Amino acid sequence: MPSASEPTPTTAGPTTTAPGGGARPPLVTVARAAKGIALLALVAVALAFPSLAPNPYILSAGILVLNYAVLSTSWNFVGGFTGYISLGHGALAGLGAYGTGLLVTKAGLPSFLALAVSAVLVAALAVPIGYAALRVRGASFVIVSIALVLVLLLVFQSWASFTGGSRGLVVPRPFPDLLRPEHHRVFWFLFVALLALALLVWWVIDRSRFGLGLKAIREDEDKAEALGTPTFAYKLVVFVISAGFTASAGGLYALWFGDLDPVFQFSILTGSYMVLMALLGGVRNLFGPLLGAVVVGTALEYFKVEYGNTPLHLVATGLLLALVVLFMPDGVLPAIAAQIERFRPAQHSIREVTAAQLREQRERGEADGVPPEMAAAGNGGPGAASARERS
Amino acid sequence: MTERNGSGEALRTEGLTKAFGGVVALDGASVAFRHGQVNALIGPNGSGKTTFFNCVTGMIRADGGRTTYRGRDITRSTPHAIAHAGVGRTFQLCRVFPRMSALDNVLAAVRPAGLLGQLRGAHGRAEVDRARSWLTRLGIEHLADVEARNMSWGQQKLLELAGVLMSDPETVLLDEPAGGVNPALLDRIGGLVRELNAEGRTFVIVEHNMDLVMSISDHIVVFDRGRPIAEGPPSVIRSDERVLGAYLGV
Amino acid sequence: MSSGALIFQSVILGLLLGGLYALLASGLTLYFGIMRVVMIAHSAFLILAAYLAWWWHSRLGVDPLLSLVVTVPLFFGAGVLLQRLLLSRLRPATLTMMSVLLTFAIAVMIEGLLGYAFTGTQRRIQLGYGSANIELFGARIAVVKLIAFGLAAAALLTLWLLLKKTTFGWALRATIQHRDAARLVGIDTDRVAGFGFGLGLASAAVGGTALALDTTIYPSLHWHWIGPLMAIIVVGGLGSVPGAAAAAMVLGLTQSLLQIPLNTTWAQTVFYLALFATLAFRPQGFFGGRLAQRF
Amino acid sequence: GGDGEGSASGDDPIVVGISLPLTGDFSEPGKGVQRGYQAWAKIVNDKGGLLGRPVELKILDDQSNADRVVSDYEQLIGQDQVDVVVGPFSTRLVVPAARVAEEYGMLFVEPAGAAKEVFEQGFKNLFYAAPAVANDHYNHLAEHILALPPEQRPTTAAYAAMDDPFAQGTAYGLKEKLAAGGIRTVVDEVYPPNTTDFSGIAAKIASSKADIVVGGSQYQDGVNLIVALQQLNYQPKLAAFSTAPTSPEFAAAIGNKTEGILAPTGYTQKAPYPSNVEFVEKYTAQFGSPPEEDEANAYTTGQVVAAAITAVGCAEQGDCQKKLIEWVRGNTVETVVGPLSWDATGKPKGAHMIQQWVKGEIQIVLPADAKEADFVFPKPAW
Amino acid sequence: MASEIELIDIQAGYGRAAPVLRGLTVAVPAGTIVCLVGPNGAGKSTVLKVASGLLTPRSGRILVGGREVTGQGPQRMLAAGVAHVLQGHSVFREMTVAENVLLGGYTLKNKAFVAERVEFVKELFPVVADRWDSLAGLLSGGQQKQVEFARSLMVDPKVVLLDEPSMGLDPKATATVFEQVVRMRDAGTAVLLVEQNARRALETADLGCVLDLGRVHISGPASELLADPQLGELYLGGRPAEPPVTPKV
Ligand SMILES: Nc1ncnc2c1ncn2[C@@H]1O[C@H](COP(=O)(O)OP(=O)(O)OP(=O)(O)O)[C@@H](O)[C@H]1O
Ligand SMILES: Nc1ncnc2c1ncn2[C@@H]1O[C@H](COP(=O)(O)OP(=O)(O)OP(=O)(O)O)[C@@H](O)[C@H]1O
Ligand SMILES: CC(C)C[C@H](N)C(=O)O
Ligand SMILES: [Mg+2]
Ligand SMILES: [Mg+2]
Repeated sequence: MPSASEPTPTTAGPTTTAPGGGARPPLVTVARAAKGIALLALVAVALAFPSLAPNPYILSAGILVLNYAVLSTSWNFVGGFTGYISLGHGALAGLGAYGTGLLVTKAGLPSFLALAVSAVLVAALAVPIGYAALRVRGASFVIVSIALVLVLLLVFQSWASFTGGSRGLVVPRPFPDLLRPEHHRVFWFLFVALLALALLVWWVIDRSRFGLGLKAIREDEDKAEALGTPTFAYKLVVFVISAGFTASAGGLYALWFGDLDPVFQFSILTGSYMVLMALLGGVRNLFGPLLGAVVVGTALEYFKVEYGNTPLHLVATGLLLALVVLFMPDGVLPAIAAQIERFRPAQHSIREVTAAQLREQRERGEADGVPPEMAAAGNGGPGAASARERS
Repeated sequence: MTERNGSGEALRTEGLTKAFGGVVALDGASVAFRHGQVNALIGPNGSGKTTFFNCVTGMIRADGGRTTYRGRDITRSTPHAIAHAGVGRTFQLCRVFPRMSALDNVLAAVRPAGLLGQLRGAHGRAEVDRARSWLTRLGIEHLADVEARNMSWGQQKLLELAGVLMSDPETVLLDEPAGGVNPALLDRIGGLVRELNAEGRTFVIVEHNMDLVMSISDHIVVFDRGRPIAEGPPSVIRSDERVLGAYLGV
Repeated sequence: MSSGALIFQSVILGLLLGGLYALLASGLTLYFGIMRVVMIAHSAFLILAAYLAWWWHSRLGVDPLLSLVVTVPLFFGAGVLLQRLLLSRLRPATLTMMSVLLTFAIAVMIEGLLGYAFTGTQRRIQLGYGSANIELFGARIAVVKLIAFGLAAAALLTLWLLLKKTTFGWALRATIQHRDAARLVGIDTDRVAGFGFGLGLASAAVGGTALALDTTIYPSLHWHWIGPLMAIIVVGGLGSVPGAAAAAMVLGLTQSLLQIPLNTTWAQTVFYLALFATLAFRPQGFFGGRLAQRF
Repeated sequence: GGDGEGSASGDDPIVVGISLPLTGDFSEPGKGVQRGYQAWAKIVNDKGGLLGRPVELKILDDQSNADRVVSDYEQLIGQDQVDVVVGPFSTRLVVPAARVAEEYGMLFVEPAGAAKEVFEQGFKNLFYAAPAVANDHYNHLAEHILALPPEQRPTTAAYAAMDDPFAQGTAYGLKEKLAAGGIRTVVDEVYPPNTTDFSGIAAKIASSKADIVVGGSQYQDGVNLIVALQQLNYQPKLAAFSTAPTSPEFAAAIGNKTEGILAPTGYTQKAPYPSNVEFVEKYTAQFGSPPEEDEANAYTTGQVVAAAITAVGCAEQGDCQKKLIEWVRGNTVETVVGPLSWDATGKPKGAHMIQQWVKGEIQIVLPADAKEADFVFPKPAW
Repeated sequence: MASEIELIDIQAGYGRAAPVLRGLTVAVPAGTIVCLVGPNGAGKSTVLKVASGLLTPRSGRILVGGREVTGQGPQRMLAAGVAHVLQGHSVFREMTVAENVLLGGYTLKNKAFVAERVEFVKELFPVVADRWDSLAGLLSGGQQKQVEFARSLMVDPKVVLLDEPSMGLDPKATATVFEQVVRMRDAGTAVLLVEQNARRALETADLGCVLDLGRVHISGPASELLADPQLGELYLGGRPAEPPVTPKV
């Protein structure tokens, strides 16, 4: 189920879909079965967690992790598919949260209607934002995304009459009669549902032609455009989808948490946690961001409980991010996959043949009627293995 | 493939102009390429050949002039729209999607229609079969699952070509397909071009390798300083004095 | 109530602020435009230097300006190490993106360590001449601000001379554009790239000290600097030191003047407006040039 | 970290959960509050604890961060199972913290949620352990100014307040009264909590040449604003700042140019209440200097909780908390700031005093019956 | 005859992967052009990288002018007299043509000599003079190659390593490049040339080396290699049906 375009140089490639790939090695079937079991286990854990949590605090920490998981999965719509690294997704979550809060308090909408309307509004707002931001690439895009957070922070701080400014905004409880532990339980399931929806959409896109076009953008945008992919429209669509999910997560958080403060809603740190989590798990992988969120989110809570009085959790976060960037730029899941790869018999996918052997083959081939053509066009030779190196 | 008219005009430009700062890369270039032919575009370094491709395919916007493809004005069209209209291209410095398998590289060239088409699986049987058949024709079928960045220069060149062909262009623009490619391989690229041409595809090839150009093209356009200075079949071009002076340097 | 005097006063405050922006933005420009590294941690180092100046003053009672003797070489060394040990390990293909994340991580670590060492409490150097001021045509100029401006100007000039008038500047740019080719013309690329980074951080040391003279500092303060600085280098044109300096002066001045009709927070949005406007109308910036995409 | 030393009896301690801004915007007053709680625990334990059980403090640092304060109380109540909780410093943190406590059904007595917003949230469990709410802090000053003879009375005023419910509450409480009394507002600025550059605001105030400057400040922002004003050589006739001038660090922070600066306070070390005498003495012995307002507020909080626990006879989560809440609502508690009682929203019914820096020392100048020194007006140059 | 540069039994590769060169030996005597040919991916560029110190071999020795220089970086190699023109595009894209060319003389102290060389390359490649102040990255592909070659002409090395110098060049510029190669050889420089324009290169070269799968497959006088019909088909491509139109040097 994870991404079909996972870069696994020497395996049978897109195992799930390769037609006519000959008999599938049993290993692949085992792997699929393992994946199925893992998925079931995941669902079971998600449903059982509230009953397993020893106290409401653990449950609330779990909700925070889930919130991170939804956020980084949402981020991954843009970051994973198109390769545009946005450090500013925190702003979209903040907009979703404030949108929900303001719709409840100022417009008097019912909580969950407000959440939905807010998500739609943010998605709509993402059209002009994306229109401006997606025109630039690389470093400029990162800068724009950072600027988005900072400028919204200023606006939400300054426009106090509307947003409550630095004094914050209190979002009324959707279930005012629930005691806190019950309240947590309800929101756990709401977050699980949102996460499932985000994962499902990501999965659908990942295997679709739309998704392949997005990945082409990530690899070489001009080339994709030249091949006929309407790159700008693609980027914009996926940005809007991402914004919608991010805003939903922000809105749900607002309903759950109840207190909004611009400094936290419009923080670069939020956006960078999303990046860190997605990167750690692996941006090309359906469950990468979820895994990253579980690891980082749990670690963050753990640090807070253990070293609560010190800002060492920041150091730990930074260290983790640095290590990931330096040593695992593709994420944990691909790194694990690569480790497993090493235990398989080495398959040289690029044949090593000399030009003379090649000619022999060709002659033989022509006799058989199979055109080997330029089979070893520049026989990759030694490059086969070396190319697996990250270059 | 749509119906192919063997004699019509494929690509035409009128007074195409492009200047970068003080440098005039295209200076009112008016060229017409006939349909169903192998055309070559040659000229000294910096004469505007790549810029011509870039303008025609919409990658950069010309300052002035008009481009039509099969009678349709595409001067202001976006690159993907031009690709949809049937013009495919390769790049001078070969460009593939480095971290995608060869198969995905080729599949990425499929142009889905409509919302449902977008959401259909990328690895549908029909497409995969078609993609594999292109890889086979280009002799890199065994590399289907290899990431492009792990391939040699020549293989990447072939892969880029496979991708472009997968998008089923009527007209293929190739920018220096021979650069850095082993000569033994080159013979086969030439053969392939003729083969595809026989199927009805139009080619416009920018190339400095005169042996290749002379042996495969029906029609040659010579550029100098951003505009054509001569055109005709190889036999004519080979003896054209302006060409000898401007390009071959004798 | 004379608004003319207020405007004049604001112009002076704006110029003084702009000078500091100019120095800091130039450091960023150095990594960014010349070395293709997005150095998010620049302002974190700035705050670090400010803390060191504060610490130096409050522990040893020595004037913070003297801390430069220590911090400048220290930061230079740190820059060299940073480049050699960390940044040089990134893949060239993804250098720009990954350097954002890596330097982001460094910024967060610095923030955390500062918080650990000095707590999140706001600190301020208490100088005897902290509120001393001189009069200029009715406006008042705080002595500390003047000193900060002088420091910034001197450092900026040095930086510019180094880049323009020595082959070091050339070697630096060549190194980042094509490392192998640079090595082949005889450039010691490791050293040059390291020095380039060291230089950038050294400028942060000067800037931080200048900053510490007249403001409160706290570990997360760097977030407030990073935005305006990023905006400045984009407006100035990525890669151009004079461009960054000019943009910094203009924006600093605008910000200061906008504070008259607006409040401080709204006035800050000028940076982002300028950033968005630049990207919309002139993505290559208003001063420096950036290489257009070639196909 | 707790402060359970001196637990004479071997009984299970009463764990008091607290989250405090030990770092960040509110760290200076936050640390003051911490000292106040510590003094309270020590004094209680030295006397044998509550219900025979020692008191143990569990303090977490919320870094002046509203998100953290919520998860801190969540952790204290849900995970650490503390017996009672008391409040953090500052309105901005008190409100979210109080909600957690309420949703767990806990009593929430707090030392520093003074803004009127606190009492508009509909909390049933919250009680502010100090004499008056923010908007009333300057009442005595306003009366005094408006009572001045017309030729002496200032005519213009400049206000700058942090975007914070408490800080704005104080400044605007005064502003309303002065404006109603005919003193024109010439500058009215609001700045976010993390502002560090005050030169723009200062320039506006200085060029307005306002007679009065009022700062709605917490701590560092007040210091910064004063320095920026001094750099521009602005000399008002009256300068009042909330909270900052009462801090022990204040004088050094602005280079000892403090003369004439005013601040409201709810507490004086010289207050005659019996528990205060004990508090000042024992606090001074423990920390080496007499307590200030923040310390006193924390101590008061402790006193209120202690009174409730002693009266009700229990201290644990669950039904006991309901009884504690009931008790506090229905009774008056003798504290270091005098007898305290609350209305239905948890608002106290009392008034603040005004202090002024006179001859290098901060002294009470208003109201007249409590004064330690004479009110100096106009203020000498700084 | 003593060789100016000698690579002896070189094993080399990238990262931890299998070696690209597997026991390769090449020697280039002074005043000689040795041409390396071979299929794409055979390891030709790798040989040059080892020779110029860009890539440290895993084993084997490198001698320059008889002196052992194994393991030294490009800076030291340059000082020892080895210059290398990379394959593909290696101009400093965001520097002007002027800066590019002058950086070619980065190690030179003698200003007069630099000025003299500048004049020389400007004359050789008109584009260098015409576009002196424009950014190199904005030039066309072939123009960039010309600038690169001009840059390498700034110094006067003992050994020149050329990696497909004619790729992307128009016939005129190709002729200029080959002329310069011959001129260098005549001045006593040792030239190691990699070319896919193999027939042309072998016609110019003295010795030829066919590289395949990281080893020297065949080596010998260039003219003999050219005459070998089997080699021709495997590595040099079939003779074009029509006589070449490119002018001879
Ligand atoms: N983006 C650009 N900015 C500035 N000048 C450019 C740009 N692109 C091309 N040029 C200039 O336009 C002219 C034509 O360039 P072009 O790349 O079209 O040449 P070409 O015919 O493809 O040459 P080659 O055979 O060397 O590839 C050159 O002088 C080049 O310097
Ligand atoms: N930087 C690199 N990292 C890993 N492998 C590499 C690298 N460069 C080259 N290779 C591999 O080493 C082998 C030899 O490459 P090399 O560039 O020397 O070939 P070449 O003979 O110059 O080919 P071409 O004619 O295509 O330039 C190739 O298979 C290639 O895949
Ligand atoms: C008087 C102070 C203790 C009140 C506190 N600063 C607040 O924000 O409410
Ligand atoms: Mg070209
Ligand atoms: Mg090569």
